[in-house]
Amino acid sequence: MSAPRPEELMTIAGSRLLRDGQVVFAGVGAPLEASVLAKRLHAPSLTVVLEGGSIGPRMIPGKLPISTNEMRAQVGSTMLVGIIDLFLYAQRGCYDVGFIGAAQIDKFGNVNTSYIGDPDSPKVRLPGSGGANDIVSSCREIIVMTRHEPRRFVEQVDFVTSPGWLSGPAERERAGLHRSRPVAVITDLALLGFEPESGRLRLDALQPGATVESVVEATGFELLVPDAVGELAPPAQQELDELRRLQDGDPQAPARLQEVASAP
Amino acid sequence: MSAPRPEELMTIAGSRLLRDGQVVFAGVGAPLEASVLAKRLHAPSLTVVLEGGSIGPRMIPGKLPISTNEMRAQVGSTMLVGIIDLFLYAQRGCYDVGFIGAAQIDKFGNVNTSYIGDPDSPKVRLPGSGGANDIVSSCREIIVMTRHEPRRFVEQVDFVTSPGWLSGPAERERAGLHRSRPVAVITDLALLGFEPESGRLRLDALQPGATVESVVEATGFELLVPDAVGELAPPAQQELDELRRLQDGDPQAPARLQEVASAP
Amino acid sequence: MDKRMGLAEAAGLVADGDTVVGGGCLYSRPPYAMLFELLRAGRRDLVLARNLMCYEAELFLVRGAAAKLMTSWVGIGLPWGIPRVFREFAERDPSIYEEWSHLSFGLRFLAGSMGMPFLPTASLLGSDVLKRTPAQEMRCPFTGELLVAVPACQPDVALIHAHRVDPEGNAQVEGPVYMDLEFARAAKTVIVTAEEVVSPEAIARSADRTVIPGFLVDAVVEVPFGSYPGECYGLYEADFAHFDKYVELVNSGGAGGVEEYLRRHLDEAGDFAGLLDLVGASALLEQRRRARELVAA
Amino acid sequence: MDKRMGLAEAAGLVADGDTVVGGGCLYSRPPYAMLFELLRAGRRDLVLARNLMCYEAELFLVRGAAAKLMTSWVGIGLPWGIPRVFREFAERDPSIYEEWSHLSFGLRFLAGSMGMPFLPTASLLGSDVLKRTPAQEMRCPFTGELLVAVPACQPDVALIHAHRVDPEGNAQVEGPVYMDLEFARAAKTVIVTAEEVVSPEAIARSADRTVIPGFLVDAVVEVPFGSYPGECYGLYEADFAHFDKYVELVNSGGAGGVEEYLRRHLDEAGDFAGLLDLVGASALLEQRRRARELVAA
Repeated sequence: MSAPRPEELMTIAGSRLLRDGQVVFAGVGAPLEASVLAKRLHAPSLTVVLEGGSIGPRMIPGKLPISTNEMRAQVGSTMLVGIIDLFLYAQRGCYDVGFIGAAQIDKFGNVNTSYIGDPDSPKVRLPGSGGANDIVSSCREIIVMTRHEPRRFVEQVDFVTSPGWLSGPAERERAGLHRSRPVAVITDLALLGFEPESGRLRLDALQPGATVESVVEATGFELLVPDAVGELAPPAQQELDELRRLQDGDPQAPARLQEVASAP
Repeated sequence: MSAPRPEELMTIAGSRLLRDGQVVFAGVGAPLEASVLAKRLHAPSLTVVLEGGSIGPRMIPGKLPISTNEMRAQVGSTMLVGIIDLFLYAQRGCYDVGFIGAAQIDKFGNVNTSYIGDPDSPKVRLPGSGGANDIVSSCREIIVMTRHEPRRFVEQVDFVTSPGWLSGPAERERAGLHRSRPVAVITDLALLGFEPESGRLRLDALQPGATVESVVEATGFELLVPDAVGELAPPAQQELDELRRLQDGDPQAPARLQEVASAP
Repeated sequence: MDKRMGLAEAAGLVADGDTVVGGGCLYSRPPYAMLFELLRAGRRDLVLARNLMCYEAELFLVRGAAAKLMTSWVGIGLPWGIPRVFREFAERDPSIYEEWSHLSFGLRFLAGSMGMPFLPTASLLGSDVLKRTPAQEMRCPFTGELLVAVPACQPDVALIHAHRVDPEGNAQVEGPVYMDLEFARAAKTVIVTAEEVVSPEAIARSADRTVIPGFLVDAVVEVPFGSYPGECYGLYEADFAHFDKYVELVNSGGAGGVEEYLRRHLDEAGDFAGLLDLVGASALLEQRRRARELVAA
Repeated sequence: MDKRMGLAEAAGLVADGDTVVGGGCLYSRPPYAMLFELLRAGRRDLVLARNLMCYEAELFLVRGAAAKLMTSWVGIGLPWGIPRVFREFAERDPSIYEEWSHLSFGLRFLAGSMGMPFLPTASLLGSDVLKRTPAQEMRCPFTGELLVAVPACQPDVALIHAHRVDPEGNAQVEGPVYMDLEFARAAKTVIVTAEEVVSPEAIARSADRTVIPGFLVDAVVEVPFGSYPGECYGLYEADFAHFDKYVELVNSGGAGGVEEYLRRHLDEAGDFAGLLDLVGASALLEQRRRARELVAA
């Protein structure tokens, strides 16, 4: 069995943040994989909720969905519901955790998936919010998962698609965002939290192999570094095995399905 | 075959107001019977909609429902939908006709099914609006059906449960009631319309056997009587037969069902 | 998590003074087993809410179990007339009946279920109903159109009777859903009674029929015939003869007639199973036969 | 009333410049047969709306069939990257993409489907998305809570692909309904394509599964595999290899690659049946096998 890849470190660390009995609204990609992994390992009563209308799906290893709207994301669900209703459960306060990815994130945890550069003349037009804005506005605790690169971790996002702490807790309160609370950012290098007073990102713990210096270097803004920084336990063999089985399936599965299922 | 009873005159006249291809939201009792009768006779493409969530039900003769929420009201429906959705179709403007009964009605067609006497110290506490208020607020054309008695036709209702023309078209417009329009009141004595300028009830046509005098006498307010008053055609044998078959069913049906089905 | 328990334990989730909404509509799929259990448990001063309210209005008023009714209509049905004891209570003190239109009542719960403090509607405009509720006129911020804003209701408890439910509370119904979704999602506590408790796998086989997700639900109780004397779609018709007998008691004895009914059917029956025994197996089977006949039609 | 017609006739119900919303979600139950027909008919300057928009964004932009996209996300899926031609269009003129969040997009249609000019939400608060849409902040008239009001959308046309429909338009779907109900009820004209047209009696046998009532519907078209290359729940999986080939064309040829795709799959195929022939029966049957395998799992 090979050593854990960066994405695997990130996904496994993310899965550990989910507790049994919670309801998690997971975005496509790594958040979805982390949620499914948690349910298969330490949180059997975790309810996974996906944007396309699935409540409580059980994925087929090797056939993870590419989108959260397709049959593969619906297999074994206890409830299939309209999309507006699915989001209104969030707005009602039914979801403990909202778990999303990010193209660009700033020191207050604001997420941009809309424009790189000036929105009126963008360098890159990104795909858009999808459900991310809704998730961060309404799920009780918000976790963001993304690769740790300076181009992703910027001083200030070009566009606030999905608010984090905005410019701090006071502005967040003024904006009326009282239903949700950004709590963590998981990367392949670290677990970041937020300083309560300022709403700024803070280095809480290092992934195996990372150092404070490597994290600071990969962060495009001044990351708060407390005196004591924790260390995340390395992936257990069971975690790695189960994640790879989820992604790759059993050897008989068609090659095409496996390839797609393990795409970034 | 016996002569038509007053309720039968009313129900048959009501059924004739419905046109093929329309969607009618029918209240329980005579409006429901009139709607089902119309569908069975001259309006096969009429879509009947009932408060409990039935769209397009086909009743079983002799097993007409007592409420609009029960299985008998759902038999043969093409769609069973949640109650809020059923009403929201009305608010969306999907229903051509709203067809209700009335305990008390005044010269502007305002309907009271809430209080007889002072609402703070009522002589009679009536059951309440049910869906009537919603129906008259949103269905395009409103038809009211009720027995013609002075205690029902009053100068001014004690309580406006379901607005007619309020005190006239100007007040109705001020109140924001632009989605619907009261158009007719059907009784066992007459078909009444509304004078466009004033929104006041006007005698449009007489039921068989009724006279202008008998209608005026049975009306507790000054009814507008134009120079030319029409006459409604007497029930055709087919109309009477079909209505009685609907109410009484075939002779083998349990007596209890028939009794209940023909209750007022 | 296994949320199965008995009716008596579930009744413990309801406190005196709570706002309690009951699912179904009138005598169709009402949560009668659970409502009767609240009476048996001696709950007091509830605000009892249903979109159309059947004879439970009188049962709860006479026992002091409800201090107030919130609904759009009270009665069993046209053939049985205006409920006499309800009239006595509501004419003595009109404030015990908070009257809404059917839709505006529902929109209060829809708003609550959306996590929104209000929703706009075209109902109630120009009516006197509007004047006696906390709803108020508002203007659309975009068009200026005059509308009515209804305030959200998030009741303390929703009681829902379903066709089937799994131990976690994932519940499915057949036929119309009435306002069950909105009630369950709006409420702080949800008690689901069901004709049968099934496995999660059985639920997952038709996941698109699930109307209440388990994470909303606090208690699951299996109660066959749990809507009796009301109906449950496809399974049993309402027992109209039972309502006849009830109305006879009330018409002859007023509130005393209601007490007489409660003494026989609640107190002496002991529990809901005792009530079903009192009704008798053959009568229940006859209601079942009638339902099957209708659904097959 | 029998509303059956062919795709070409149904396309005649859509006018240049219309706002057209497509049902399903991304590549799940999309109304592709009908969308392709609009391209074939040469419609121009549509506002094309879907809650998540798949590769049709590029097909419509390149042909000039859409002047504007209204959605919350554009792409096929993470493995295929950000669509290159979409980027070219949207970076040249950002106004061609009206971006909403997924829920706020849906609430526009829910408002429209409720006959209300707006609905309140907690989404978009504090975001820059809010600043670039006609949504605006408002306060709850009861609680004073800061909320966002989204304006209703009542599109000219909704295109829905269903599992089955009767000639009057009563339509049923299996699996998730996505936003189909809201789209259909909000729209002024509704075109339903379906895997099969069945009798009204077949619909009535499971009336609680009907999601679109006939009175909303203007055209009924039977189109087996009508969501191809997307999926239709339980019947066929999406053809990911087809998307692969499309993205290869675009990555090598840009807008020219899109044109190349359209020439082959639309123009030369002649009609939707021709496209299916091009794909081939065995490939379609393989997609069907995969779907059955998933649903049986």
